[in-house]
Amino acid sequence: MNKKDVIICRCEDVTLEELHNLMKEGYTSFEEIKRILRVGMGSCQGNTCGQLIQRELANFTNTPINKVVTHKVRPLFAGVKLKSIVKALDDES
Amino acid sequence: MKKIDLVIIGGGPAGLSAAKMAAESGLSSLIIERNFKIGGQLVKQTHMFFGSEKQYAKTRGIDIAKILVNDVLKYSDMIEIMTGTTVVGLYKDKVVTLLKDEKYIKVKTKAIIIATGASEKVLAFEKNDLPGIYGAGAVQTLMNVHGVLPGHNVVMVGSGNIGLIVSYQLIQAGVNVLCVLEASSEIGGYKVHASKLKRLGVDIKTSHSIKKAIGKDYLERIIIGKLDDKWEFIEGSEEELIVDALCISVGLSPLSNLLSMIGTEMKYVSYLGGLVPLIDENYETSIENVFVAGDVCGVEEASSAIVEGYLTGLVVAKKLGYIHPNYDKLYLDFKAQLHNLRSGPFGEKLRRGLEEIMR
Amino acid sequence: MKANIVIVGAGISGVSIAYNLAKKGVKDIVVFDDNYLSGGATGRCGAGIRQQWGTKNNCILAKKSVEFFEIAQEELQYPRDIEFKQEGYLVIATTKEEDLQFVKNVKLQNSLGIPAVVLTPKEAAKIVPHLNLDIVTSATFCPTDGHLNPFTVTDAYYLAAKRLGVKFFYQEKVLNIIVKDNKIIKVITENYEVITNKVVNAAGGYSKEIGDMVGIDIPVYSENHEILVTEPIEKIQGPMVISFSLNIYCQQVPHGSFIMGRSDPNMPQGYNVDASWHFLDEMAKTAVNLLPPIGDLRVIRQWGGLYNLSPDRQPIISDVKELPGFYLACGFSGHGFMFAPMTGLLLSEIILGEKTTVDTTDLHIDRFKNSDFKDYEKSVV
Amino acid sequence: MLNTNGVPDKKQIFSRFPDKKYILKPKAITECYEEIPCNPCSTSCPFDAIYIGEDINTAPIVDFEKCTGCGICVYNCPGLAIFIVQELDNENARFKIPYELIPLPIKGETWSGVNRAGEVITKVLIEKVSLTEKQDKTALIQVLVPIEFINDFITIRSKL
Repeated sequence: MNKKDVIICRCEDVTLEELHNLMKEGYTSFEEIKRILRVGMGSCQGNTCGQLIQRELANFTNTPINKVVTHKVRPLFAGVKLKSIVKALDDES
Repeated sequence: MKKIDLVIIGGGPAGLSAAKMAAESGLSSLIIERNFKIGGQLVKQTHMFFGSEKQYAKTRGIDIAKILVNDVLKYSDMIEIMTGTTVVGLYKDKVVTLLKDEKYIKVKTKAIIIATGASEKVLAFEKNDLPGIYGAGAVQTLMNVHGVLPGHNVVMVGSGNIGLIVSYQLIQAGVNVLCVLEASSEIGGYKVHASKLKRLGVDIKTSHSIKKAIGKDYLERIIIGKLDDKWEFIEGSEEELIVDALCISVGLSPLSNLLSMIGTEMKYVSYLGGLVPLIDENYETSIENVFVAGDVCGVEEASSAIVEGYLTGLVVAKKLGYIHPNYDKLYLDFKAQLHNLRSGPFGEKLRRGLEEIMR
Repeated sequence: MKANIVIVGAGISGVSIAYNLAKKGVKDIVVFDDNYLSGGATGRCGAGIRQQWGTKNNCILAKKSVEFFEIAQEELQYPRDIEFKQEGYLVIATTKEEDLQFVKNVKLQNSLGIPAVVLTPKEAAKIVPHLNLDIVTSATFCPTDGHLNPFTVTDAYYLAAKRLGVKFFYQEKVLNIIVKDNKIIKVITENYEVITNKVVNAAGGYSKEIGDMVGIDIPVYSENHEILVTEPIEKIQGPMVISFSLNIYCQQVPHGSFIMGRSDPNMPQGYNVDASWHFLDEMAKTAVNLLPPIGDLRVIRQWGGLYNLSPDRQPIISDVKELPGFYLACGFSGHGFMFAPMTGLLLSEIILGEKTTVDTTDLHIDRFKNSDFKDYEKSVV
Repeated sequence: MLNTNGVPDKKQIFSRFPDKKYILKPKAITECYEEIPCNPCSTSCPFDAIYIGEDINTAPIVDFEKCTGCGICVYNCPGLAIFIVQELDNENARFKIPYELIPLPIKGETWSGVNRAGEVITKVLIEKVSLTEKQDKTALIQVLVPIEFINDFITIRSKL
C-alpha cells in the first residue's frame, strides 16, 4: 500500500505514512500524536481522523480498540467569529 | 443570556419525540437543529421502516419525519425550534452556546437532552480523498433530498442495513450498482434487504473490501480485493472496476463529542458503535439533568430512538416538576417497547452493549 | 528500581532539567509524569518567548534562555522543527502609569543586554498595522522575542535526554516520597518503587502537592488560565502583541492560527482546567478592541491550563535547606515554558554543587521567609 | 447462501411454501428468515392470517386456512419479503409481487422473470398493475409465470 496516498486527517493533511512513522518512533497515544502531527486540531476537531487513528493505534499496539484512549474534545464544535461573540455581548447590554 | 428550562440538542426522531413528551407533560423546550429542516436522517429515508405500529412501522422514513414534525408543531407555544443552528459549546454550568448563521447565542438551561445521533465511520485506503468517494449518508442526501445522482456506476462498501438500503435506493434512482463489498464473511444487515438487492442482480461480495481508488482529479476506477480471515488482502485477488462513485457505509459511531465536551463519564463500547456516555435506566448521564436519547448512546434503529426520546422527555419533565397525567402508564409502555425492539437475536449485541454502560 | 535522581514532571522544565543533568554525565535519571508528553501546562501554554520583564531575575532568565533557543534545533539534534521564530513582542501600554513603568523596564532590559526599545503609538503601528491606536499610549518592542512550538521543543528535549540515557515514564503518577531521618529514601509511583535520595519537583501545577509529600510547604498556588485558538489564515501579524493593563496576549503562530489568552481576576485557586464561555466573551471583547480586524477570525478551540503562581511572580529554582536532596523548579507564574533552558541549566548546577551561571539567591525558596521580598513582577498576563 | 450472498437455499424456500392443496388458491409466502423486530405483515392482515404475537422479533407464520391471498401484506412488508402465489393450472402460476422501480410495467407487456439469484429464467406476462394511495408507492404487479418456475420466480426485470 502506498501510505502516502492514504489520508488520515483532512484538516491538517496528514497521511498514514506520517502516522505510522511516528508510531514507530514510539508515540503511541492519540494525544502525543496530536501534538506532533496536529491531527484533531483542525476545524473538524478530530471527528473524522479520531476513529481512524484509534484503529491504527489499536493495531499497532495490539490493544483492544475500546482501550485506546481517543482525543479530548474541546469547545468549540464549529468556528465562531470573534466579532460574533462581541456582537452577542453588545446585544445583551 | 437566553433562559429556558430544557434544551434538546438534535431535531431528529429522538429529539422531536422528547420535545413532544415534555410538552405533553407541561414542560417547554428549545430544540436546536444543525440542519435547515427538522426530522433528522428520516427526511432522506425513502424506505419503509421496521418495528411495530407504535414506532410507525411500514411507514416510509420521510413520512415518519412528517408525523413527528407535525406532533411538535402542534405545541408551537411550548416548543421553540431553531434550525440551521449548531451547538458550538456545552459547559458544565449548563450554558449552551449556539451559532446560527453568524450569530452567536448563549442559552442558560436547567436540563439538556443530547440527541445528536451518529456519524458515519470512514475508511483508510489509498486515495481515499478523491472526489467521487461518498459516505452513504451523503449519497442519500444528494439523491433523496436534492435529486442529484452521485454517479452512474457505483460500488457500495459495507453490507449493513444502510449499505443495503442505500444500494437499493441507488437502483431506484437508476444508478448501476456494480456490487456491494463486505469485509466480514457474512452480510451485516437484514437478509431481506440483501435478498432484495440480489434479485435485482447486485452481487454482494463478502470477505471483500476496497483496496485503492484510482483517478487523477476524480474517481475513475477502484481496485477491490478478497480478504483472508485476518482481514488482510489476499495477494492476487485484486480486481479492477470502473466506477465514477464509491459509497462508503462501514457503520456509524455515536456523535458523542458534546458529551465528552461537557465531561460526562464515557466508555468505548464496540457493540454500541464507539464512545458512549454511561447512563442510568432513564438515560440520565453522570451529570445531573443531562440526558441522552437515540443513536448518541448506542447506534440503533430510528424506532428505538423515537421511544428513547419519549422516555427521556417524560422523565426530564418529571424531574423539573412537570408530571405527565399518564406518567406511570407511559413510562412502563416505553420501557416495554424498548425491550420488545431489542429482545430478538439482532438486539443481542446491543443488549450487551447497553449493559456495559449502565451506571 | 534505583535512581540517582528522580524528576517529577516531564513538562518543559522537567525535560530540560533531565537533559542538562544527563549532559553533565549524571547517570540513572528517572522522570515520572502522570500524563503524556506535554500534557500539562507546557502543552497548554501560549507559546510565546519574551525577554521584556520588569524584574532583573526574569530578564536574565529570559535572555539566557533565548540564547539557548537560538541554537536549540542543532544542540538538541531534533529532526522536526521547533518553530523558533524571533519576530518580537510588542508590549502595549494604555495608561500613563504604564508609559512610565515601561520606560523603566526598557532601561533595565537594555542594561542587561536585551535590545528592547520604547515606541510611540505610530511607531508601534508600523510593526502591527492593525492595532487600535485609540487605546495605545505607548509601546515597547524587542525584536529577539518570539514564538516557539511547545510540543516540538519539549519533544526535542525529551528525545535528547533519552539518547543520553534518561528513563521516562509517562502516565505514571507519583504517589508518595518517603523521607527517613530527614533524608529522601524512596519514591513510590503507581507501578514502581524507586530507591533514590534526590528528587526534583518540576510538577508544574501540582508542585505544591509534591512538596506536601515531603512536608515542605511551597508558597505557590495553581490557577486556571484560559486560551483560545483561531482558524489559520495568511500571515498578517509577526510579533506577539501583549498588554498587561488590557489583560491580553495574542500572537499569530507559524501555522497561521492566532493564539490568545488572558487571565480571569475572579478565577478561584485550584486545579480546574475547564474551558468557559465567560472566557470567550471577555477574550473576544478584549482582542477585537485592541486588534479590530481579527474579529473576522473564527475561534475553533479553547482550553485551560494551570499557572503555578509564586508570591512575587518569579520562579523558584532552588534546593531546600530543610530537606537535602529535594530540589524545586516551580512557581513559574505562567512563564516556565520560556525560562526552561535556564531552569534546566541552573538546577543541574545547583544539584551538582557547581557555581551557577547566574546568581540564584533571588530564585531561592527562602526569599519568601521575609514577608517583604525584593521584587514583584508586574509584567504578567 | 442467505448469509453470504442474500440467496435463500431450496430448503429455506420450501419451508415457506404451503402444501400444494393450499396453493390452488392465492396464498402469501413470507420470505422472512430472520427474527427481526417487525410486525406490519401481521397487523395489516385483515384476516388475522399472519401470526407474530407479543414479541415482534418472532418470524411470521402464515395460517394458510385463513390467508385469502389479498396482497395487503405484500405492500405492507418493509422488507419486500412477501409475495402471493397461486398454481393456476398445469401451465401457469400467478404471482403478485411488490415492485418499487420505475418505469412500472403495463398490463399486457412481457417482461423477464428473475430468480432469487438475480438471473433471468423465463418470460412472464404482466396481468395487472396496481398502485393505490394506500399502497404508498409500493406497486403490486400480477404476473403469469410458467408453472415450472413456481419455486424460482421472484421478480421481474426489463420489458421484452
